[in-house]
Amino acid sequence: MDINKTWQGVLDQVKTWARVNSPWAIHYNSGSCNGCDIEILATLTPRYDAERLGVKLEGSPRHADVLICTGPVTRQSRERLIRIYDQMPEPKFVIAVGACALSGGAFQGCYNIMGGIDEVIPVDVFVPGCPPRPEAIIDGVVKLLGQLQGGVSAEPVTLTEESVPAPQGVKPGLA
Amino acid sequence: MKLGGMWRDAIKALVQGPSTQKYPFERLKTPERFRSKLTWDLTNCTGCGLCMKDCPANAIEVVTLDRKAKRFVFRYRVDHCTFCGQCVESCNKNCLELPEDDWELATTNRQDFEVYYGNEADVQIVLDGEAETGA
Amino acid sequence: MATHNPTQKAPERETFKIPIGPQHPALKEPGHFEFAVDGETVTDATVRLGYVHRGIEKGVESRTWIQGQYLVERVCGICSHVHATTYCLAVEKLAGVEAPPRAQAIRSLVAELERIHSHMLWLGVAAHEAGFDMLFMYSWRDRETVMNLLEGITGNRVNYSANILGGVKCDITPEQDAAIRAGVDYLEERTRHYLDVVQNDTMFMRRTKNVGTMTREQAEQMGVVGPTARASGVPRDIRVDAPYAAYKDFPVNVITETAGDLHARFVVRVNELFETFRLIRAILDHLPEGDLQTRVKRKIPAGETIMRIEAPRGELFYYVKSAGGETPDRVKIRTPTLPNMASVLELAVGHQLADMPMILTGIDPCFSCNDRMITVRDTHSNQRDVWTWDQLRKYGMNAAQ
Amino acid sequence: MNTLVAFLTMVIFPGGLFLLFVGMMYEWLDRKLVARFQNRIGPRWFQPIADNVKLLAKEEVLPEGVHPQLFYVLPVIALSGALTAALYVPMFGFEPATSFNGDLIATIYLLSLLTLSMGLAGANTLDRYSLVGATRTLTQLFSYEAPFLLALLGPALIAESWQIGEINDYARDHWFILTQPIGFVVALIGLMGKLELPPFDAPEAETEIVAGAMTEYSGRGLALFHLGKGVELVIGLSLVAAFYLGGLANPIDFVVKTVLLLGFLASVQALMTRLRIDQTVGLWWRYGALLVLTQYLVVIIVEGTIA
Repeated sequence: MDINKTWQGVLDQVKTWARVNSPWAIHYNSGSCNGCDIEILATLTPRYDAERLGVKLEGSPRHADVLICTGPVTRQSRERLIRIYDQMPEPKFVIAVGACALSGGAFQGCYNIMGGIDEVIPVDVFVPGCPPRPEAIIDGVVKLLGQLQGGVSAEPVTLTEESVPAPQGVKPGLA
Repeated sequence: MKLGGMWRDAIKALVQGPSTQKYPFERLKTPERFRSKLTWDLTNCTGCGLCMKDCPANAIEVVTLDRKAKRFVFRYRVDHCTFCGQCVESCNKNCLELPEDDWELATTNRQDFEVYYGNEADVQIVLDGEAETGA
Repeated sequence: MATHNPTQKAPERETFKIPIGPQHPALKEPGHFEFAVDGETVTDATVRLGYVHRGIEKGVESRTWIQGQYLVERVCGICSHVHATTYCLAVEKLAGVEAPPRAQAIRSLVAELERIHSHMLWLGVAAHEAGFDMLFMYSWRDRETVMNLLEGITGNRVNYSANILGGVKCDITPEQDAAIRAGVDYLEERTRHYLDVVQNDTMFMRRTKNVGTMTREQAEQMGVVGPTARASGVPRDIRVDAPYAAYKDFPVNVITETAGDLHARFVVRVNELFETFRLIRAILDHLPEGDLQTRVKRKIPAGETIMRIEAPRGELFYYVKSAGGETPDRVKIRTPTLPNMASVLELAVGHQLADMPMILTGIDPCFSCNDRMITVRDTHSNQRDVWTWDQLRKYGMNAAQ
Repeated sequence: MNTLVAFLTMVIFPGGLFLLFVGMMYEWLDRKLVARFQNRIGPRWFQPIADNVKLLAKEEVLPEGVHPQLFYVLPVIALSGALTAALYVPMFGFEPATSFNGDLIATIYLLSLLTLSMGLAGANTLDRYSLVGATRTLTQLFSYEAPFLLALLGPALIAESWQIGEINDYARDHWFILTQPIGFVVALIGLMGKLELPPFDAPEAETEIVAGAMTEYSGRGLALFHLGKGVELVIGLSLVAAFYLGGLANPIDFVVKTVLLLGFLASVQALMTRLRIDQTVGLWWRYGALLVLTQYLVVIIVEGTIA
């Protein structure tokens, strides 16, 4: 019993360590102005080099741990955002980058805007700025990792029926 | 026509070492004009509300408790702010400032984004008022 | 792998369609393309835009003239300054004021710095699409130089908000003057190196030479603008054709190439950088003295106007109408990516699937610029509407009224 | 006792855990070198370990429309194929764990198992990127396999043996890189094609088809494929080093030679633009195979005249 418990504890520690050191990210622009997107891309380039923290930008949602979202959610991209979130394997985390992703920013009140990312999917870290500097985005990632260090919430988040319009007539698979 | 036109850069990079900033471990100073989290200075404020009117993102709210006694509370939502600096330009009394070195604003909790400036007692009144209307 | 003659439509059989986007590593923004392929050869292409449609034009109508400037600045984050500049120039024209010469010069200066940042960004992204990450990393590293300058001058790295109705917010101090000169000198040297790589690297040439060739006739026909048109030999540049801001005092040389393929687009954009460096030095040498702002009233007199500007991607067009109130009556924006996008679908057919990201990036697309319109499409027959030139003219005239 | 030794060779050294670890280290070195060429700091030394542990601990999503058994078993086959191949190769400069006459052929085909599994894995899903990736993977397999095999057969021909161990011993005092330089280059390039390293990464070109055949894999499956690739990298490098760079006599020999080769691979990766799949195939069949064959002829003729 005791040994089992210790073993489980060690295993959890190893898991957490691996998770903290290897956050693979996927990036989705749900209607932003590109400002945040180019700054996210800039974090990968020599001056900021997020790879030294283990961050790797992946193309497929299946490979990713962290969904980095930018922009206010437009009506068209909402469904895609939910779909990408659903395609990611557990455990998954969401970082909302930029004023628009947090609240709609300058676009508040436009007829095609649903609001911030957290009105559609649960968000773990908010990074304000318009756009945030690449350092601030790294700061957001570091804060997410700090949260992970404390352990991951065990229960997976499932989106309810009403928040997810059932994709109709869409073939399984990506995009 | 040549193969591998960037080999000189590669060798140079190997010799000179990477040009990366070690950000979370070392922090460089931001330029003087950089715009980050807004601050408000009560002394000269007349409560005209121009900043509130011109803000493109609804980030500012000036709550007037008593115009004559200059009791204003300044509510600022960081998550709405686009850091454009229009409020600073609009303010005739130079009450507002966007300092350059407060940009590490990322947080896991949205509540952190609501910031109040003003006399402590006044802020408390506004907060209590919120609670009452909320309940 | 079967080769397929692109002009000959495949007989009745199900086509294999490769979707690109809205979430796709090749596109940093959502746009949806569908390429029908036969083996690796593309036989048909369709595009669905609108994922980034935010309703900005309508949004501006419900905001004050001042707030509107920050909203249109966020039409596109890469060329934010030109959007704000066009809007400010148009509103100033309506209000009957003119920004002081120093403000105009600083506007042009920031616009040229932005052009450097945009072109270097594009160079990197296009190289990344081709799988040449080395060039991507280095061009983005050097781009940080100009980002630093912009951050130092205006106070933000991307959405600078350097403009204000009636002038600019930021001045150029002597220290900044020196910093810009030093930065430009460094960048010029690096750009020379990139030009050499783009023109001479064998492997890179294999991916760019004779790919996506657009003849001059095609370019004129499709109304392509900006560097994409100039790569096909169409000398079209608003800075020369209808000078605005400070470009009357600082004339620009138009850079053109004749080949019209991807390689020519690379060369045109990199060569344009040299012209930009020259312009920046010229502006700094002859920076007029004077005020930075003139007062613009909160209410703009009734009237309508248009304004055109050469954005890094081509011609940017604004139509602004005022009814005399505190808010605009109508703002219509036409961005350079819109005319260019048509050329992608045209050029895609007959090329390899592997060339698609390259051809797409070749026009330097900017979906967030683009997506303020909704494409009308017949969902039943799934066919694109084809409009004749006259129909389009009539439609445009009706819409403007 | 014998079973215990066999078990240890399979699981600890040179078969299992050790090889996985070395594979991850080589992967790190490769990534680090490329990063340094690109003027970046690059990943930390434990990065591949963290990546793989994390993937193993992650949820594995079974996409709709796949054959579940195939979906789960293919990564295992891929990794075990690669691990088995290691038994015939002079790993770390020691004698091969087992060997028989003709094990060179067996090794090469065991190595192809990974690529085949990846192709199948891609074809198993309904996802269109995976399908294109699978097609490209298999197309590439057929194009590099022949030149790669031919390039490795050159030294075998001279050594008059089909046994890797014997060729390795023979190569110790014959530096084949001097007598068969074309074979050396083709073998290295073939290895890059096998591992789908840039510029031959058309089958998993990120900007075109997301992640190719791997697009739908998550968690464990992805980790196993990653590990398999790392193992293949080590085996491939040691094969080329053993055949062309004067054999592998001891661990120091092994480390120095393979790391040198890896540095070369990394620089090629950094400096080249990705080739389209038709360009890749053209390159190998038009130049690779033909050049090696020509060299072959020369070698046979020279050998014949000397003998």
